[in-house]
Amino acid sequence: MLEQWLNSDAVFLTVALLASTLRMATPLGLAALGAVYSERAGVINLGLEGLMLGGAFFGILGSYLTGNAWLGVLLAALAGGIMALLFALVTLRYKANHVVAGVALNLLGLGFTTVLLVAVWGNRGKSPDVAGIYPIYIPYLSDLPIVGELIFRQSPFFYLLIILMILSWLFFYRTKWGLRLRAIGENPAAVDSLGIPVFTYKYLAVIAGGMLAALGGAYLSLGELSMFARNMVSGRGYIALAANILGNWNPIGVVLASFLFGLANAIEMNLQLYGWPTQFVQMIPYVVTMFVLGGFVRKVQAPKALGQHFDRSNTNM
Amino acid sequence: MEALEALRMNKIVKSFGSLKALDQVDLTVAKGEIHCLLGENGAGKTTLMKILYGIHQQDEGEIYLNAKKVKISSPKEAITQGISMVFQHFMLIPNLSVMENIILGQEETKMGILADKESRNKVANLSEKLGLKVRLDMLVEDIPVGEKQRVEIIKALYRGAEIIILDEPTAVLTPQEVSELFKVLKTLKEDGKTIIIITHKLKETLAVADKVTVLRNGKNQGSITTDKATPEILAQMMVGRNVMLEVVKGKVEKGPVIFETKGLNLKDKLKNINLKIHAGEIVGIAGVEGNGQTELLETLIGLCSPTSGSIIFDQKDITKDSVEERLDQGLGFIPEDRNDRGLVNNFKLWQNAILGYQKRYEKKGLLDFAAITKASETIVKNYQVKVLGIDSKSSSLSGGNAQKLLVGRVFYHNPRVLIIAHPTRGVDVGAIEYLHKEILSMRSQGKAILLVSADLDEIRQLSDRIAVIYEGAITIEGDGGDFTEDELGLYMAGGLRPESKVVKA
Amino acid sequence: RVGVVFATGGLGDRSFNDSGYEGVKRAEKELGIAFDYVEPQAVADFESHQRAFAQSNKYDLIICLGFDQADALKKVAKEYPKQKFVLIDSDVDAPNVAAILSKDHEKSFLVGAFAAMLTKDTKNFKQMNSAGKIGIVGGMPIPLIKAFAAGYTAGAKYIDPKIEVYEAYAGGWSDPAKAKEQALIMYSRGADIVFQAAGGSGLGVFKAAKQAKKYAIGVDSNQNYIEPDHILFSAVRRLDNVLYNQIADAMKGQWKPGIYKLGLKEKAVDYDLTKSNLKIPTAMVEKVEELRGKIIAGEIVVPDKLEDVDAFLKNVKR
Amino acid sequence: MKIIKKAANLLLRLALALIIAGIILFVSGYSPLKAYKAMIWGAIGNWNGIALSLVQATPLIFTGLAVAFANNCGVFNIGAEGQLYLGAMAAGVIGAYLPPLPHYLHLLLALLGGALFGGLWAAIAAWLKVKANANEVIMTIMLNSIGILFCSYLANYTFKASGPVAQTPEIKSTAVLSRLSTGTQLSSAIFLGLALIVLVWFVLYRTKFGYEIRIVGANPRAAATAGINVAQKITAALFISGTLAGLGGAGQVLGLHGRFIDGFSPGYGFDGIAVAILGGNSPIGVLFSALLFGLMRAGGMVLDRTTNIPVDFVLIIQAVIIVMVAAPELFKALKGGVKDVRTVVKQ
Ligand SMILES: Nc1ncnc2c1ncn2[C@@H]1O[C@H](COP(=O)(O)OP(=O)(O)OP(=O)(O)O)[C@@H](O)[C@H]1O
Ligand SMILES: Nc1ncnc2c1ncn2[C@@H]1O[C@H](COP(=O)(O)OP(=O)(O)OP(=O)(O)O)[C@@H](O)[C@H]1O
Ligand SMILES: [Mg+2]
Ligand SMILES: [Mg+2]
Repeated sequence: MLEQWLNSDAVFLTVALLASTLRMATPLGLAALGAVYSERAGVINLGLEGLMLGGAFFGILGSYLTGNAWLGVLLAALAGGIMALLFALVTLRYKANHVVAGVALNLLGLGFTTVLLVAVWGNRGKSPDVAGIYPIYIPYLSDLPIVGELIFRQSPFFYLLIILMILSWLFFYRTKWGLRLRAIGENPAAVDSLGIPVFTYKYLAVIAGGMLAALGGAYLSLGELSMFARNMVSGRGYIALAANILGNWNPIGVVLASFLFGLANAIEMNLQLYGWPTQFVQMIPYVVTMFVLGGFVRKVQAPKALGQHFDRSNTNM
Repeated sequence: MEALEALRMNKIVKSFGSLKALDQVDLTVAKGEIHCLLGENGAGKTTLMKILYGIHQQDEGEIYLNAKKVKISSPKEAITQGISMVFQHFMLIPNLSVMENIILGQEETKMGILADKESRNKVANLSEKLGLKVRLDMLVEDIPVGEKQRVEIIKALYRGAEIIILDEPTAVLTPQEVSELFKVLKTLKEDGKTIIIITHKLKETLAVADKVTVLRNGKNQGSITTDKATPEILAQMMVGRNVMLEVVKGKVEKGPVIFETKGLNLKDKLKNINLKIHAGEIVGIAGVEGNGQTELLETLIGLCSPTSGSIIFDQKDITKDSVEERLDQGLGFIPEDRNDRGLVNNFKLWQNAILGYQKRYEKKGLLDFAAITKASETIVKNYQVKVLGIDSKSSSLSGGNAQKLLVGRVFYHNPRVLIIAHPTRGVDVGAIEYLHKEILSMRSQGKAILLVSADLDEIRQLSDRIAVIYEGAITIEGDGGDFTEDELGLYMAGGLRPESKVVKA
Repeated sequence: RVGVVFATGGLGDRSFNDSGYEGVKRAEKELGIAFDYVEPQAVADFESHQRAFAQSNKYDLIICLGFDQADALKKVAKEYPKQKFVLIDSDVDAPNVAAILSKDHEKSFLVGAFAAMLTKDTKNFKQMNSAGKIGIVGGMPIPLIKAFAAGYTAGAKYIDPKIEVYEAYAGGWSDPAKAKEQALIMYSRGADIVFQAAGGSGLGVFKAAKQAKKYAIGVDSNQNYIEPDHILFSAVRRLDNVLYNQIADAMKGQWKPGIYKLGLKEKAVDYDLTKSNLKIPTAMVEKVEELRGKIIAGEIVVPDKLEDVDAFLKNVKR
Repeated sequence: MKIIKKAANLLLRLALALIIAGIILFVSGYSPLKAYKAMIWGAIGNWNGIALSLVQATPLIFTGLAVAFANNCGVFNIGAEGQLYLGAMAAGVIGAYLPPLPHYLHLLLALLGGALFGGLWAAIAAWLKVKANANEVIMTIMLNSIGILFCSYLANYTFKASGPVAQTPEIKSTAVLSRLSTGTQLSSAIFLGLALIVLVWFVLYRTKFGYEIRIVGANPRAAATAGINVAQKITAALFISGTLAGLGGAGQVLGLHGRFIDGFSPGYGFDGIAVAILGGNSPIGVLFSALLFGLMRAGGMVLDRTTNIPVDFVLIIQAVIIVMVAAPELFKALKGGVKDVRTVVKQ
């Protein structure tokens, strides 16, 4: 009886649907987490797309050079951090408008990865295949019906996402550094007046955000395809930003939001197979978002000082 | 014998661009002394203290702590030097809890994780010891200003400072809260702490301070010990002329009722509010911040609509009217926080001078700049707004002048009913004298005036009738002369229940 | 000397632009021509690139790749009547333009027929099931790509009307991750063979085939080498040959304007079995060759619109 | 005088940007000089170059204005791209399907249609913001994708022209925004853009409506207290923003392509964001930054066509220029640096 039910098409298809949901959500989730860090520190991060692309590229490069995919992941995070540091310098030190700097970062990301793609492999389209990072089966657990297949046979990046989500939540709501970061996003002058090095926090947060976004990109390249293809992030950066808002700048919220996007995507891809007009089916994820946001998530509250430049001697207090 | 000095600031000079905010200012404060800084708006008090706290760097001059020369280039250094400061504008994070706001920067942790209990005890002890009641788990955005101010003070003391700077801490407090605060300051003084306090209220100064230093236009006007000082002398030193500290209130025949509320209710915020305001009458609403004043004001002006009851203006029911319609009919409103609802900072002065009346300066859909210029200049002239020109940003106005602009804007466009909230908050004596005169002249022109203020002197000096608001209800109402300051304070603290309501004919 | 205006998307798409580039490269090597090229970023850029090439009047031949260059070329060709143009994938009727359309639906028909036979061939191919399902993943749902789907479906159902064909689009030319997921979904629903017509995204389909241990079909150039154990064959289009020949003709002075619809007959499109480790049973190959014959002979007219597929199946005689 | 100073300063920034980008090029083994000769010549070297730059700037004037207008009311409209598409589609359909009409009437209708649909598309976000106080940033991002897909559907099915391309039929000659000079793509759309710059400036700074819009943008609470209907102003601002973007799309269709083409925009709407913010959200500023972007694009096209430098470097160069223009302090710092170097060299 149960046996029968477990093997029924319905169950099978649902499991498959949820499995692809998780796969589609993972990169979004990682990048959205990244957004939480930098935006909680008051820095709008429209550059996610570029950061993810950078991560995707250097992940592959690292694996290609060392033959070890995990070193690739490391390099990706490193590269993301460095790109983010540039972004931080331009926005924090040199007071560029965050949005514009983000746009520039995306241009730079696309330009540089392609140039390097050509420089390293003499090919403008894709890198050769490299050692990737493949799903791991967690012993015993992965044999459980349904959940086993669904949750315990995922890419390490998925587990990483869940762990980082929990750690991030602890960080923001249970540690003093998190508390200070949240405060900085709301009112840097107040935090500064308590002798806390506001800019250090901002820099570190933006860099951490860059590294996370890069991991999201690395999942796409190392975790999904074991290769890099030009502009392969194709807009996920912006969706991740939306997820970050939809999740109300809360680590758990944004990951859930990412799962929502993932689910909508998976549904969309399945529905296409029923031969409905593609364009309309492809609208589903976006319509769902609008519905969810317009319908349920009434009060999303951005950090008050988001996008503002802080200058101690020039705040009226 | 001379007490040893805790702080000496020597020939401090500070300019902002072309403007010389501080010019060769000296300040010496003895250990265990409560020292008061006085001065008009824009005199340089805050700037001097911001220099001491490491927010600004002086262009010239030195700072000595305990006779040791120090360089303070950031708040962090100030804190390590044992200085802490309560700013004149709240420096709190609204969506964090009171607790979090207090411990921020000095959190107790166990291996990185916030140790809630430890901090809690520490804070609890502190507020216990000083009798400063705060609700640790409330979000700051949900607590009244008085409590916010207490949080700020606990915040400062939590850092175990030796020198404590308070920039206009009393501006938003009620007499009870003020005297509580002063008790606290005295206890601290007993513990040998040094306190520098900035205020515009001379009585308070004399009540709490040992010594006073006065600034005018960034220059030091000298110091005086409070035993030798009187309000008149201090005012003289500040403004450089004699100031009428007590307004003389002429008799005015009151006309018919032109503004009236009938049984106003707003959820659980306002309970059955009945007010009658006659022409040529000032009705003062006294009350501790957060007892429904804000809601009352917003209901009267039309920013939110009452759950029941009605508002009558000239026999006409305006309960359903929009803000715009009410302004058109001659309702004038001076909001409680000039920077929040009053002015659009970093917009030009003339743009602020017509705000709310822009309709009247429209010619065929276009702004009539000739008229606007004329109006703005008149306002600046008639209401003595100190400013370079009508094209300069309103954010560069000091509080006193900002307030004058606000009042001028409303008065100039001759309203018939005036709703005025905290007209002199954070404003210097000169300006207060002036603003009170203007309000009274409105009265003698037969306007109906509703005055909401936490400043009892103001209420008592200006009002013909006084109503006390407590927990959203008018608990008692009577003629201005009926109440002594202490009675009022008592009622405001909820001392009397609604049923025992005495109304004099 | 030759000027090339590529399609938006640019080089590195692993198909259209790249195979065009190969053709010109070969001409450079074997015919000793020189060439300049440009990769427009937007539809709006075509016209000025075409014109600039023409204006400079350094070029014997200007090659424009991509259906969306037609409008621009209509104007420019008129302005420079002496300049020779080649337009790929769209038709401009002008005395100085050779417009070349390729009948991608014909090659798609053949691989569709193959797929229909192979998907049930469980004894030669361990991974096949008998569900009788195949799929195609396109880049964007535009007519050009839908022609692939039409031919593919027609071919498959011609062999076996009960075959079910999944059709889906990645929604972009540079999103391999999405294309991969889309293919995985098809596999998980019982399809064994997925045909990709998704440019750069298509690479994801091969990854999916590898991961699901299933089969895929390459497109445009011979992509079998990418996953030789999972790519059965590629539905190639010899754009390289087409361009090479155009250049050669121009060199020899034999270049002729006109509108050319090139298909199996002209060997402009084909399927390619080489470089794959998977052996296709000869019987099937013979069957498909027979179909090729019928198409060339005009007995079978392959539909290039999905709407027309049903009608085709009704009327065609097997 | 002030204008001249600003211009000089801007030129200096550009020069610096080019120096930095030049270093990148040089390190990558390409000749910066060749690159810049190509870019600058291509962008302003001759009439064709100038025309090309203007052609590239035209849509950005519209989208930049659109974003700037919304920003003035404190609403961040990332949705210009979608609104541009809707406007383009409306103009394309009206231009192609309406029965023969007198020239200017037809053109006018097409433009109005474009404006209207662009506006309505933005109004959806406004409505959701005001009614459900839904965050306009996500809403407009989502509406972008939906709008683009919707137009793609119309171009593929409902209004598809025969042929292998997903596009609407060619518009009738009576709906054409005429080209200004043969041999270039420059159309009178640019005059429409310039006119709108003036109009928007006028509305924002000379009318009560504009005054109220800007008050709402600067301090909504003060605005409400002053009897301004904030919700209504926000809706109006987003609607107008949408109409501007829509007109941009219409301009491309009626002036450049002569029909709606699926995927015709390389992201004019998104660049509009950068254009608006670089321009300080003022109409005049928008004009200049749109021209700057136009020059960059035109220069990039010529660089790609006439040199062997890969087109990807164009992106990098653009990024550097944008940063240099957007980061005041960086410019100061570098100027300082240059001075130091000079002094060092002197000694
Ligand atoms: N950051 C700043 N930038 C420019 N000018 C400033 C700045 N801070 C203060 N000023 C100017 O310096 C002068 C002194 O300001 P300050 O804040 O010290 O006055 P104050 O005595 O505190 O006035 P108030 O009683 O209103 O608080 C004022 O004219 C003010 O405009
Ligand atoms: N960053 C700044 N730039 C210019 N002026 C400033 C700045 N910060 C403060 N000021 C000015 O310094 C003067 C005194 O500052 P302060 O904040 O004490 O004003 P205030 O008199 O207390 O009025 P308010 O209470 O409304 O701020 C005011 O004119 C204020 O506008
Ligand atoms: Mg002050
Ligand atoms: Mg003040």
